[in-house]
Amino acid sequence: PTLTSLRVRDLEHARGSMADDADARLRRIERDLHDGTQARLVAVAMQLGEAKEQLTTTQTDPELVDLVSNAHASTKEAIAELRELARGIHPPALDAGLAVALETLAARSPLPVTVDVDASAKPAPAVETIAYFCVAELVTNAVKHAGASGVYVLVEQQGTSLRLRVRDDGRGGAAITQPDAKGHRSGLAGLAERVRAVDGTFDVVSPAGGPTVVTVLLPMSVSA
Amino acid sequence: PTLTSLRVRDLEHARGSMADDADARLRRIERDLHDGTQARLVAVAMQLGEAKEQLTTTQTDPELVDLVSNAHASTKEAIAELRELARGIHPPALDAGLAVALETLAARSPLPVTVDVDASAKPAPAVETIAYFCVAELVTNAVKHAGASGVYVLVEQQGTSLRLRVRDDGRGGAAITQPDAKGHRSGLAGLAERVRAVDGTFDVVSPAGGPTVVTVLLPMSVSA
Amino acid sequence: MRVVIAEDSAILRDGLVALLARRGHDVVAVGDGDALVAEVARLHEATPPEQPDVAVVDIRMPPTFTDEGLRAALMLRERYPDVGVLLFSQYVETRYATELFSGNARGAGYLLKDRVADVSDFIDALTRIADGQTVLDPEVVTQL
Ligand SMILES: Nc1ncnc2c1ncn2[C@@H]1O[C@H](COP(=O)(O)OP(=O)(O)OP(=O)(O)O)[C@@H](O)[C@H]1O
Ligand SMILES: Nc1ncnc2c1ncn2[C@@H]1O[C@H](COP(=O)(O)OP(=O)(O)OP(=O)(O)O)[C@@H](O)[C@H]1O
Ligand SMILES: [K+]
Ligand SMILES: [Mg+2]
Ligand SMILES: [Mg+2]
Ligand SMILES: [Mg+2]
Repeated sequence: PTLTSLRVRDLEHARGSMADDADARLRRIERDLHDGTQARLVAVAMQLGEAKEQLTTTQTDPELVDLVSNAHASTKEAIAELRELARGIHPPALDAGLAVALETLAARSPLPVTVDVDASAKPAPAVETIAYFCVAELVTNAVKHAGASGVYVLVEQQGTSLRLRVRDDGRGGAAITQPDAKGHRSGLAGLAERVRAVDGTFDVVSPAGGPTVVTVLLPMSVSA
Repeated sequence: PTLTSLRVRDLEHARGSMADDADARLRRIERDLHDGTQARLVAVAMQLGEAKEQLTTTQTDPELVDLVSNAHASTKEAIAELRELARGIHPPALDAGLAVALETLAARSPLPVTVDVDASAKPAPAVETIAYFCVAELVTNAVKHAGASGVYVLVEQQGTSLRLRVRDDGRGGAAITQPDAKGHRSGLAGLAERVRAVDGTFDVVSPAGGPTVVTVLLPMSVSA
Repeated sequence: MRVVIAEDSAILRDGLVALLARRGHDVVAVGDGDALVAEVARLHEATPPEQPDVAVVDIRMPPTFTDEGLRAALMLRERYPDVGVLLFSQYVETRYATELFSGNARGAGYLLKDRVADVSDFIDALTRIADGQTVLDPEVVTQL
């Protein structure tokens, strides 16, 4: 092997371990938040709910009732907010596999989303994560921009690749936009970059009038 | 350029964008926790502190006092726990630069740690993060394993590299151990891998009887 | 006491205002470091002057979310040495504590935000800072 081909091997290895590490770290953060802070806050909310009930039946000092009610409400908000934040870090449903995670995503979406996942495809965890966030952004785009009546998501293995196709029957016009002056990439541009960084391909077909079809190919594993 | 050298360029770019993205994501998570959940919890703790004081002066129902006191205590624990968790995700002091972050780290350490950072060296954020976590693990090791009386940390620029040296006057015997059966890497092995993944070098000199000197070279930036 | 609060988190700012107002203190609140310096200047120039007794200053605030609160606090210490300053942070950053106390520690304090959970102790600390005493969070003490 030449020096350059050794360099290629090293870089592929480095890239794989970086992708796996980053994925593992995010999973661990989600787990820690779930088992630690979220659990504690649920206990606090329960205690405050109880205190509130006792206060409203037995007590008349309105300032005290207010303090406890506000604390109760803020705790519940903190729990909801933390749950959303944790989901953005790593969707817990992914631990049960891509199919479960995508079905959960579909169920939460305001549009009807049909999900069809080939259950025999078993991509590496870091690849499942990328696939999940691709579908999440594409479904969000369909909701925000397409005026679509439905979204269709297909995930299947194709040789050594995982193939995602997300289709909506909306107005079309999706395009990968350039990063802005501050280098901030929009949703599609960020996905395309993230997919290409693992040797995947990201293809958008979205003529005026629609439909919009985005096809993503990912390797089954990033580690060399 | 040959196909292979183009491949090298692409891989270097992919690796750089992956490292920067992962770093930016962790910074954003810490910021979101800080501005969101942590702030909300401090507000809850404040309200419960008020309620508790009012209850203990005006009220005698011990069950109610208990409920509010417990909620108050749990909220304070949740705040402390979340602070530690957030620090592990991304030390906020790093936003003010490596020197500030390392001084804070040194001050928190149970051993005397002397930190000497060349303030003119301005590595990229993702490199500062790697450097920070290297020093953190090496100082922790000195505390846990070395029986040292002090640690000396030097950070300086050397050409296009950032050079870290962490030295303790303890018993020596530090070694990079192989990953265990489950592929879990210990502290030093994990650092060495992370440093090599960005073309850095990680060098441990730790004869029996000491001293232990770990020298790390990192590129000033990972982006190609 | 007359208290000026600089805190960018609305939920904390409102909570602090309510807490202090409930106990009869006079409170104004702003959301960043420049606004803090401007507000203290305005209070000084009012007729009659309404010099604040103490400022409660968050460290990480817009625009850079690093140390703007510390910068503003140091500026207050220089221009209005009679105004007490409490730096108020979610983390203990040793360099910041050292910078605040360097030179003159009279009427200066550094507390973790958690401490507001023990309300009377917190108000007591504020009063002491307003009286020219120095207040240090136990966690800062361990570190210095
Ligand atoms: N499914 C779609 N149907 C119609 N237009 C779309 C669709 N998806 C994206 N677009 C168009 O392409 C543009 C770029 O999409 P992209 O996801 O990159 O950015 P965004 O959704 O506007 O912002 P962000 O994703 O950063 O929140 C959108 O602003 C929208 O005009
Ligand atoms: N500064 C040091 N002085 C003496 N021995 C050390 C020092 N650092 C590491 N060692 C030895 O090298 C071993 C490997 O260190 P490493 O950091 O990889 O693992 P660890 O600290 O035992 O576990 P972990 O870092 O995963 O919590 C340690 O178990 C210890 O025996
Ligand atoms: K120390
Ligand atoms: Mg979008
Ligand atoms: Mg270790
Ligand atoms: Mg702030």
